[in-house]
Amino acid sequence: MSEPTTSAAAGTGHNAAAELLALYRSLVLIRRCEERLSTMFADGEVPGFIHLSIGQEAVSAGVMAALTPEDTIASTHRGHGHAIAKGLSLDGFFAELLARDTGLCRGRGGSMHVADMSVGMLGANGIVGAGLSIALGSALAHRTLKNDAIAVAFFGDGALAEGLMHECLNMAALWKLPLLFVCENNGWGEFLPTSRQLSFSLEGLAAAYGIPHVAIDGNDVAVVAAHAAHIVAEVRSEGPRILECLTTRVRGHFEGDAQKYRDPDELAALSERDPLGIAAGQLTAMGVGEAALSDITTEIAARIEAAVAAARAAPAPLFEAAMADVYTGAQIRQPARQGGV
Amino acid sequence: MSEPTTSAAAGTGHNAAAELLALYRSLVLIRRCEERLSTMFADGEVPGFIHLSIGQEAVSAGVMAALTPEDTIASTHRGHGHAIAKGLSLDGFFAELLARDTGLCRGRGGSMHVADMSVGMLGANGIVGAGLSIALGSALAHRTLKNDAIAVAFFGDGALAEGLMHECLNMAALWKLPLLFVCENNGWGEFLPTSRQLSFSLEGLAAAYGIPHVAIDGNDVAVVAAHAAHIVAEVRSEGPRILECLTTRVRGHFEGDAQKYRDPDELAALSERDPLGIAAGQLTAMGVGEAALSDITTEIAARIEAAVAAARAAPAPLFEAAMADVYTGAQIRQPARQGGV
Amino acid sequence: MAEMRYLRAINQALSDAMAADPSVILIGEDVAEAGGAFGASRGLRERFGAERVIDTPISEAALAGAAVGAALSGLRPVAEIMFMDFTTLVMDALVNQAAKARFMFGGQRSVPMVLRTPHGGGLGAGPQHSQCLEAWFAHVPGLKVVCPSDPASAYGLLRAAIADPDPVVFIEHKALYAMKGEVPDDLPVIPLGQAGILREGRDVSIVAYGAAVHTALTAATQLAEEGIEAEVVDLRSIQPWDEATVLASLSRTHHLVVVHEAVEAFGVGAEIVARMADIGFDELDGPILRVAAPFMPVPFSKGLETAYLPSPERVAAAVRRTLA
Amino acid sequence: MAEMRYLRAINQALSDAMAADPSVILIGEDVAEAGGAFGASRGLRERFGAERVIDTPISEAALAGAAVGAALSGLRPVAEIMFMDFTTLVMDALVNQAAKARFMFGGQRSVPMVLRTPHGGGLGAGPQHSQCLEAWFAHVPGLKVVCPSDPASAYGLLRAAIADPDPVVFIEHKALYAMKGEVPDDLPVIPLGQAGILREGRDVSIVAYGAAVHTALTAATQLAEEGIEAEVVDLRSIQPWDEATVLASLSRTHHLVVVHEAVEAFGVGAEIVARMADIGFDELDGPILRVAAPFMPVPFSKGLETAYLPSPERVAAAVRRTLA
Ligand SMILES: Cc1ncc(C[n+]2csc(CCOP(=O)(O)OP(=O)(O)O)c2C)c(N)n1
Ligand SMILES: Cc1ncc(C[n+]2csc(CCOP(=O)(O)OP(=O)(O)O)c2C)c(N)n1
Ligand SMILES: [Mg+2]
Ligand SMILES: [Mg+2]
Repeated sequence: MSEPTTSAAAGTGHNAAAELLALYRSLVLIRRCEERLSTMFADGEVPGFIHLSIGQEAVSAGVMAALTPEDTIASTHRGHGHAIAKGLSLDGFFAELLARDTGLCRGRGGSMHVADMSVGMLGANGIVGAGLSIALGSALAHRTLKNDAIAVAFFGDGALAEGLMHECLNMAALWKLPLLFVCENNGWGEFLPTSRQLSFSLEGLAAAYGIPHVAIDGNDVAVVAAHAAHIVAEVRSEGPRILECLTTRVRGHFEGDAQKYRDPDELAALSERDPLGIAAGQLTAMGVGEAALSDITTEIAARIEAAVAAARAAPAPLFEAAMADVYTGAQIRQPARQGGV
Repeated sequence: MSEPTTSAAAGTGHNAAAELLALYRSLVLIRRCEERLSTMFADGEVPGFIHLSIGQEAVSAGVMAALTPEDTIASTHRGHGHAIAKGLSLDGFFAELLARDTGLCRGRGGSMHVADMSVGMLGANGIVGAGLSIALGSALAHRTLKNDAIAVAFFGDGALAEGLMHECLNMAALWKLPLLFVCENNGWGEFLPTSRQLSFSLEGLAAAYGIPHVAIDGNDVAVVAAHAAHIVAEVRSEGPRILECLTTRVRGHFEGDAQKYRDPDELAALSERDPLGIAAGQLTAMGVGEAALSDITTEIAARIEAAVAAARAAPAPLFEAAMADVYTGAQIRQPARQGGV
Repeated sequence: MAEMRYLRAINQALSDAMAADPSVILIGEDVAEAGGAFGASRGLRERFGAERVIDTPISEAALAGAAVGAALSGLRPVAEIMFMDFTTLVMDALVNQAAKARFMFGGQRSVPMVLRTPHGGGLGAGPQHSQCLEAWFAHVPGLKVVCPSDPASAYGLLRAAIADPDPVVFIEHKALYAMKGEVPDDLPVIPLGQAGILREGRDVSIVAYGAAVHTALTAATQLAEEGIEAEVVDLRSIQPWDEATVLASLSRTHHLVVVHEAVEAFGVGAEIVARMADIGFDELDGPILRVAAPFMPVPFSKGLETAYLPSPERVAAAVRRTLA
Repeated sequence: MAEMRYLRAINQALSDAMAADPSVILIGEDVAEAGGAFGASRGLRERFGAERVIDTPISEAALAGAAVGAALSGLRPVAEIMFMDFTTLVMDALVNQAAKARFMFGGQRSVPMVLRTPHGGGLGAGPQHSQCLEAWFAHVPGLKVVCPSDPASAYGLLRAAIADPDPVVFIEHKALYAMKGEVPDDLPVIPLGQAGILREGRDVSIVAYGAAVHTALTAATQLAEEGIEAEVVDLRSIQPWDEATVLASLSRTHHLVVVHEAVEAFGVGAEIVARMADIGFDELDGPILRVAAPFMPVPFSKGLETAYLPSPERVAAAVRRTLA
């Protein structure tokens, strides 16, 4: 695979700065959403458990910048960033996390199942690895329907050990599907470093199937975007590719994880790799002023507050409506309601 | 991995001939058993469906020659050869295939489930790939129990596409288990060449996990035995290895398969690679007379006829005994018998 | 009316569905070039092309998951799993993905896929190639489960399953593939969820599905010689199932026997009995009995397997017992 | 008597079993260093070493299959699957291998393994982290299925499960982990297959297992205020289940309600009802009712989930209805 020839970070002109600023906006949007959720989770306002993508925003922002609305993505338990960057309804997102009837999933899915089919976001997933085969099938559909779209499977490094990984890599390569595999390698699978879960590197595995693989700094959004633009074009015309993004899991496995199992020095060093810090630094070097950045932050904060306020005001979902939606448009028998009690 | 330094075929002395003759006996035993089953199957005497290992005998004979009785093997749907070479009771084998109460599985398993735990034969398997994780667990047990035994997983090239393959290769490498992977690569998975099922070679896949791999002529029993002796020793002391045996599926996927989907020339050429023919030729070249070979054949034929006769004379299994054996030694409730009818 | 084999009816339904809707594709092991391990898709690759009839590697989990992803992306995949016993490998795709997607994504999109698979014994195929596992799927909200007993319903139900917006597990019986039966010339679609009454009778209702329907019919013929008139209900769909038809029949006969080849314990029959023991309680003049497989794996030996499978004699005995 | 939490009882049972038998090992994701996602194996790696408490990669199918192979080779593995929803990935190992090995190999060897896994809702964990799938396993000949409702039975049944020669699916309820209960000082083993009567009563029998036992007990207290005396039977083992105790209770009360958190349709309750509608038919003075989850995936929202889960009110209403 040839290397990308342009990079927003490498550029110096007006365009490069504008592109990076757009990516920065995406980073900030994801970060502020996650931080807002973190606060609300601590306040007991978000039920269930949530896995935040703080520290990994550049992967979502960079890859999604290369996709069209027709392209589809399948995501993971740590899916907020993917969903937000793919452009899912922000109101629908917060309403879902707060379990409202106006949520994208009408309060039935929550954090691990956010989805917005209208923008090709085929769903976060509570089952490690499951998104791989969903993306595989989506890519197959794109090719059969000849609609020029591609599918993207996001997965963590822990998912590399699942059998489905192998089956999907093999089939994607065999059928030359328009499928991009994006590994978010943050070094951890729950509470164990993936170095103790894996006897192989993704690079080595990729070589077996002959799928071109590249490993990049997943915390530099300019780098991610540049590679993604290049690779997505290849996937569209030639077939499967693997993009491995080296990144950082900042807030532990799930929100509330104290990460006692982690080296404090390692944790402390994470801030140096902060995707927002890196991008902000690059923008400053390009001459973008502090005000432009804080305007973005302010604007996004307002946008998020509006979504939160709307979600808070929204009604809770109704049980009967949920019951009626298990099958499509059918009045199905409800055992516990009819003869029963 | 270093190469084996001795080979029975390469040797010229008395020992080499004696060793090869012992391997030849194993080949003949498997072949004659399969042929006997083939006839009985055609006569309607063997129920269900059977997958014969004709053309692949050298893998079983050669690998099993390197194992101790404490070593365990997990096998496949095409498991007769493995079972016979591991030394399972021949009477129990034929009785099982003829569904008798004296069968190794008391007539409950049949061809796809022959097993003889007393010789470490953990079972043929009707589920492609399933033997892999059983062998993985067996290897783990050997290590935990520190009994110096190894486990061997046999599988076909079609099984390479199963997710379990990846999971087991990873775990075996990660934990350096005493586990030998033996792939019988006959080029086919049912009715489709595996070249159209796989985007990778086993060699390439093995490299990803850092598991030493060697591909050999699986139809030359001397070659298989020499490599197996060497590799089994490595597995016992160092950890997992992969032995890929290039071999030939002669009688189709299952007995009765007319193989119309196969190139007639390819089928006709199979006889040149006949493991028995190759070994017989080597023995002749070593000066072993025709009589010694035909003595083996005669003796084995008699042994098989005795097993067949015993099986034919044996009683059918009893339903009540089977019912009582679902759980260990328990008098369990039999729904259909008690209150029911 | 024309005579057609059960296997041919399935082949015809696949063919007609593919001709009617270009988004229907077939995917599975050996479904394309070989035309299916049992021949269900014979000729379809030649007719519809390799893009729509797809041979996969031996990777059940991924092929089933791919069907879900394809169904979410505009296709109507019909996946084949060669033996129902191998559905153990696709449970996640079916249960956690296909079944839940519509509901857990708030109704944004449905998953119009069919998973075809043959169940059942009688061929001496042993414990890992003979199981009837339909109860698992019927227990999963979001899945539909269908099991036709003859060529006409195999055709009609498969067309309905493929047209259905939701995931359907379509179960065929290996031992029925060669069965011949009358099929109406216009090949009607049979709606999911509707049972059929194959024989009317006033004394007892026998409810069955799949191959067990024929066991029930044979028992009914034997019972008629004793003057017992059994009504035989072919359930056809297991989820949703036609409890109205079963209740109506029970209300006429006041006695109920349920027959299937799956293991009795925690099997499909348990739900039918449990439901009727609630909403049909006042109609019951005798215990509701089940005739099904005992609690053991499907054995290989012919003798064991015959004793294992439900027989007309056991059905007749159950009828006599509930009438006693 | 000492007070102990449910989670601690499980930890103690694992610890005692490992101390008593060196062939017992633990295997699963995050069971060793992290001590289990819910903490069930905390401290055990430190006590028994990394050779006997083994962290695996995220490879459920292989770890479950490895448990089968290890059990056939001299160990007694206790495998953990982090959420019961993920058992979709280990069905082949459990159903086609573990359950059948003893039978299909002619009784040559049994498979002494335990698969521990938590089921159940109440934590807002959503459709893929809350399911109760025990009916699947109870339908599979060769597997045993256990589901304790309190610390004492969690300890006693887990010891029995680990000592058992056959494969046992041991189901814990996430929402019970923090529950405190009295545990006898000598920590008795509780045999598999035996139910317990937690409350005696003459008017109606309520049969439940797992967390639903507490729903039943609360309902019984409410009903007592109306003068209805309910007998509450804790099934404890689902396969084999104690039909003698249930029948004896039904024979005293002549009314039966079955409660569980799993989906009602084709759930565990169906088998209990079906069995009692046969062997207990003559004892019945009212319909047998079930109170269980409706036919929908477990929803995320607290309000939906609360409406979804069986409540004491619904149990009480069912009791009133069968008594009416
Ligand atoms: C099939 C399955 N097994 C286990 C889990 C529990 N689990 C959730 S996330 C996770 C770790 C995943 O690691 P990785 O893929 O690297 O993603 P990360 O959390 O690092 O983003 C595990 C084991 C699960 N949800 N699904
Ligand atoms: C899980 C599973 N999928 C599919 C099958 C059907 N099947 C039996 S053998 C076979 C081909 C196996 O090919 P390979 O592993 O190369 O073994 P060979 O038959 O060539 O010896 C298939 C697909 C099965 N038994 N189990
Ligand atoms: Mg990770
Ligand atoms: Mg092969």
